[in-house]
Amino acid sequence: MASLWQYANPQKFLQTTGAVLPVLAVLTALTLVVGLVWGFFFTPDDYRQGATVKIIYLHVPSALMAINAWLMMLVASLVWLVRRHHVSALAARAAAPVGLTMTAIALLTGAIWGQPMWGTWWAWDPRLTSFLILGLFYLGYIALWSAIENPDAAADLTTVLCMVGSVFALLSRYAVNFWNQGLHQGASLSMDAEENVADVFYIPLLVCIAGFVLLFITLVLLRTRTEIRARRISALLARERMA
Amino acid sequence: MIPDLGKYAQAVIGAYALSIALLVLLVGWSMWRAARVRRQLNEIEARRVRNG
Amino acid sequence: MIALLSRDLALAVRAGGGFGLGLAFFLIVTVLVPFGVGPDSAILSKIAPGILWVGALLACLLSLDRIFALDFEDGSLDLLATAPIPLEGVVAMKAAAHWLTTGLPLVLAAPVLGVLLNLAPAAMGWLVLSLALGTPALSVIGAFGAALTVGLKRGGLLLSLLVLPLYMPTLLFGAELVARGAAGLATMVPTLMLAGITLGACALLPFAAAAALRVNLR
Amino acid sequence: MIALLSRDLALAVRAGGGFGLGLAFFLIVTVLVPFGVGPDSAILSKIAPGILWVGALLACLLSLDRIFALDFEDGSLDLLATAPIPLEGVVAMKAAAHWLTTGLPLVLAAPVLGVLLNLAPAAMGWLVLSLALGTPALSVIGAFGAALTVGLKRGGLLLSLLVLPLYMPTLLFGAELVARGAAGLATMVPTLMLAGITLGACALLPFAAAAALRVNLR
Amino acid sequence: MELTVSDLSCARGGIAVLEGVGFTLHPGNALLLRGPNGIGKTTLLRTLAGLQPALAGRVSAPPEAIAYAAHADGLKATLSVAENLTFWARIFGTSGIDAALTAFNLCDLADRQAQNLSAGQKRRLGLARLLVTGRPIWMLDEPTVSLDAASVTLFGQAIRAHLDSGGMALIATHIDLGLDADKLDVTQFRALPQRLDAFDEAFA
Amino acid sequence: MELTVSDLSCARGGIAVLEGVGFTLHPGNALLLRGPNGIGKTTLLRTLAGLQPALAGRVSAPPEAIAYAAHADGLKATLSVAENLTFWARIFGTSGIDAALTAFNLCDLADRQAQNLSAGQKRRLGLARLLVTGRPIWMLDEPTVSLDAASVTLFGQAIRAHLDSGGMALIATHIDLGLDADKLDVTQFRALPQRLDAFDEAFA
Ligand code: HEM
Ligand SMILES: Nc1ncnc2c1ncn2[C@@H]1O[C@H](COP(=O)(O)OP(=O)(O)OP(=O)(O)O)[C@@H](O)[C@H]1O
Ligand SMILES: Nc1ncnc2c1ncn2[C@@H]1O[C@H](COP(=O)(O)OP(=O)(O)OP(=O)(O)O)[C@@H](O)[C@H]1O
Ligand SMILES: [Mg+2]
Ligand SMILES: [Mg+2]
Repeated sequence: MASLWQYANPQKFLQTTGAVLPVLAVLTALTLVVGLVWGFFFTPDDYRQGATVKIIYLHVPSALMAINAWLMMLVASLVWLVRRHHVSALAARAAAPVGLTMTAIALLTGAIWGQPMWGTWWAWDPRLTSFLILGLFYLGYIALWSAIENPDAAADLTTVLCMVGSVFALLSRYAVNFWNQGLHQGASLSMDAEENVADVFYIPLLVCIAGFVLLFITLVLLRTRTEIRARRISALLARERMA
Repeated sequence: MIPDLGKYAQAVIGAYALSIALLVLLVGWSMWRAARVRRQLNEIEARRVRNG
Repeated sequence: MIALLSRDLALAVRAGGGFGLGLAFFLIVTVLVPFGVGPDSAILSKIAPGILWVGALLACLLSLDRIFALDFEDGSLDLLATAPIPLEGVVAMKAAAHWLTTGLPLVLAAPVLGVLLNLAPAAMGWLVLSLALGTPALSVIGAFGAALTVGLKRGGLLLSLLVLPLYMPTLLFGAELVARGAAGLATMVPTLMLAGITLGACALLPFAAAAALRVNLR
Repeated sequence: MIALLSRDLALAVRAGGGFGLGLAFFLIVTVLVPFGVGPDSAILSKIAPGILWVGALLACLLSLDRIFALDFEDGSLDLLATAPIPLEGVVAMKAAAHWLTTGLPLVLAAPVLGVLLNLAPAAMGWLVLSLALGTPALSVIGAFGAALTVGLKRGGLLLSLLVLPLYMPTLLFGAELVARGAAGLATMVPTLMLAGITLGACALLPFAAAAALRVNLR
Repeated sequence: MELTVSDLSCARGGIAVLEGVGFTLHPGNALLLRGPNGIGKTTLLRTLAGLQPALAGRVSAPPEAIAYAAHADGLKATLSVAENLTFWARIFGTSGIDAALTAFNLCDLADRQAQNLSAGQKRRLGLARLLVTGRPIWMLDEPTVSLDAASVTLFGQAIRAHLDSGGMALIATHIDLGLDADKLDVTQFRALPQRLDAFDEAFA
Repeated sequence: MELTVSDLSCARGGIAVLEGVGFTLHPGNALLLRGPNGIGKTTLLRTLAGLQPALAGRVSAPPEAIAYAAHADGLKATLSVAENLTFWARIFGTSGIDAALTAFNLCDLADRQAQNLSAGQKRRLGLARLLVTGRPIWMLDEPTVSLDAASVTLFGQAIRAHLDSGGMALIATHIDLGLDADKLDVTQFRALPQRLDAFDEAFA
């Protein structure tokens, strides 16, 4: 095994992921089903929030993955910028719709949760607001990818957007915090034992988070494979037209 | 079968239904596109082999 | 470099639209809002800072696609890219011209429109300060967005979509600064943040924009 | 005549901007306002009807100059004027296409944006009703303004200024209708007025617009 | 200084158009690029001018030595002839547009707005820009489009003066310019359609 | 039908450019307009095509019989070659763009976006538009700009086919097209600077 970078070779990447993907898919399905079934059927109600607490098993994992997907895109973009490995640019492209879906799930479940808890579907709470902005970033990123025809130019431009966007996303997070102290829960997943929610909620939540992480990885790998093939198709077709 | 969700049944079930629907859509779309692109690529490569 | 700035200003003044459009739009927005919201002056004065900032932002957004598109179409962007001035300088000058023709008129017109919206007199100074501090950032960020989308189809729509989230921090701190000023609260933090955003954007974004332009000219 | 309508719709959907632009702009305005005004949901729900109506109006205003300008520039307006269909019919079809691509999407998107602005749930129905009744008038009035200014330089700016006062009654009654609906007051009068304005505009303005077009084509 | 190009490959839209281009241009000489429509002359000139990266190969002269005149003239319709030229003179840090105006017989038109020029007059203005760049290597893409016979003569004189003062010129053209210069047919460098056998080549 | 122009004056920017232009064009014939840059060829063609009013004089053919091809090609950059042509075919109520594509050797490029064409390919597309108008009188403003020799031949063939089917063509050009057609030097019609003695004449 020469180095990690050899997996940036498209062919090698397809081979390796082709072997890994089925295993990963099964694992993902298992974890997700176990976590969600556990959360939905076998957890008690919260003494204050009643049954709505069950929404947490969707809400928190999707919220975490929405942020992590953007981070992954940032890293992949930087790799493209520095080492010019095409697979990493395509992986960033592949991750964006997954991240957008996660953002949408977090927003929707939050809105549904907010109705009984806060008495409103939507409040301009900092965390909610910054998620809305994150959703806008995803939309812009995806739109830019699909608007540019030359794939290398698209990779370069989206990389610039991703980098600048990350800075501004952080900035808006602080701006939004400063703008409004919100209704939303603070972080309760800290390692600090006293602060944590009870284990009955905590363990299934961890399973769900693991499920979402696995789902994200599986989907990104699958979609990256698709992007690689699509890229080869367009290259071949262009040559055919030339000849 | 479905646990007693009390007065929040609608909200909880709605949240699960919506989220799972979104996830299924995403997974389905990804798999459908993967299959289609794969088929296209195979066709084109086959055409190239035939034409030399 | 100064030559580029003065040419862009001359073009904006002469060629119609570039100069008045942003200002006219700002005026339209602020005149319409009282009609829509109703004449209750307590509410109006409360929402005035936000409306004025949103109006300014929309006025900027509308005029953004002219920053590079015209030069791209008639080929002068190619010539500028091969000229002995750095492309970063070109971007900076273009953004400066945009600010002088769009942002600056907004800053100057804002107090008048503030009166229309019953903005508290105490907030007037803060309004001008916040716009003066914030609009340069709007122009620079806009120039970055315009550089990303120059030469694309559906460029206008895409540009708005790309730039909008980037405008958020500026808008938030700007409106908050006026609101706090009007309420007599401490304004130190938003002022500093606004100035920081503007300085940071002016210092760094021209490089990102120039990189994007190079890719798009390829 | 139907051919003209379907051509315009196809062009709007395909050629970039025409279709999404109005809707995107509406979205942008309504998302920005809370950021500017602040998160206080009591204030937001009070100004929501006005903001939504102003947003819809601005979205229309922005897309107006496309109604005739593109066809004028590429000469197809000349051909249409000499074609065996009345120019009044051309105007009506153009206005209809504008409404279908701009007004109708606004009507459909309004409830979602109403939620973002904390519009009272009771008012949601009234919002949709008022927009459905009012936006056709916006399109027809806009077509009239566009006919007056087609072929002028600085047309966009002039168009906004001309059309703005004509939009006032629609805006006033529209926002009032929603506000009354939200407050549970009688909504009969504004509903009737809005419907009346729309019917009157649709019946009469195409003739005025066709006359203006003939003068401009001379 | 001379311009040496060796083994240059250039691409448009991600597809190689020309491969293995090589030539040398000495001070005082001009080179005419010939070849049918769409063979890649414009692409080659843009690559040499530094507007797009080369796929491979070396160019001895830096883009800063090159003045590029494209198919489009880059004129601003609402600025006058003199204003357009002055702008470029300031950008390139040279002074005095009078020589350029005289060389292309634009003195009478100096105060006319560019939008009120005829096609040939616009082109003359576009060429006059070269004189205010003060750069040694001119790269011209079909410079005589729309020019009448008298203007083509003016152009020939300008080129000769430039070469006599030690400059160089690389000119893509379809018609005979009456210059005694070497000709280079770029058709010989046409890139072969790549086979793309190895999977990874689609990403090159 | 024939095209008779008599005693035509045309103006640009409010100033008479050509005066007393007169000629007759018979079906099956072409006429080449010659003259130096800025003499008013473009102005004359625009006037005949009905794009601007004449100061004086008569034109026998209505603008509906004329297809005009300007210096600019009027292509939509984001539409493909086929889409651009189809659009014009529909506007002019004709059907079938295949003949036009074949005549200008554009079949291979049919799906390419107009912005990805080379200069000569763009021009060919601009000329192909003439074939889908179905109109008898063609007015061409420097049609062979940027075309290589092969494309000029294609253009010549298209013109001859048009003339043979009873069409007419009026072509402004600076270079020799290899067409055997009458030539008309418009320099003879150059408008004299007016005296403007009576005050009211300034308002004519
Ligand atoms: C649209 C609305 C909402 C959005 C976008 C949203 C967003 C988020 C995000 C991003 C997180 C993860 C934060 C982190 O782990 O640091 C989170 C966690 C959480 N949210 Fe929401 N939220 C929304 C509404 C709600 C509502 C209405 C409730 C309940 C009343 C709620 C309860 C929670 C809880 C309990 C957590 C876990 C906090 C933790 O353990 O860190 N959220 N939400
Ligand atoms: N995006 C693209 N994809 C594929 N081919 C392209 C793309 N853009 C341009 N081309 C092709 O690249 C080739 C080179 O074009 P270029 O403009 O360099 O030609 P040229 O020699 O200057 O022709 P002309 O004499 O007509 O100006 C053309 O055949 C063109 O069609
Ligand atoms: N607004 C104006 N005021 C005065 N003169 C003008 C104005 N606009 C154009 N002209 C002049 O009118 C003349 C006729 O221009 P036209 O474009 O018809 O020339 P042309 O014969 O087509 O030249 P070319 O061969 O260069 O295309 C030119 O000399 C031009 O400078
Ligand atoms: Mg070329
Ligand atoms: Mg001409």
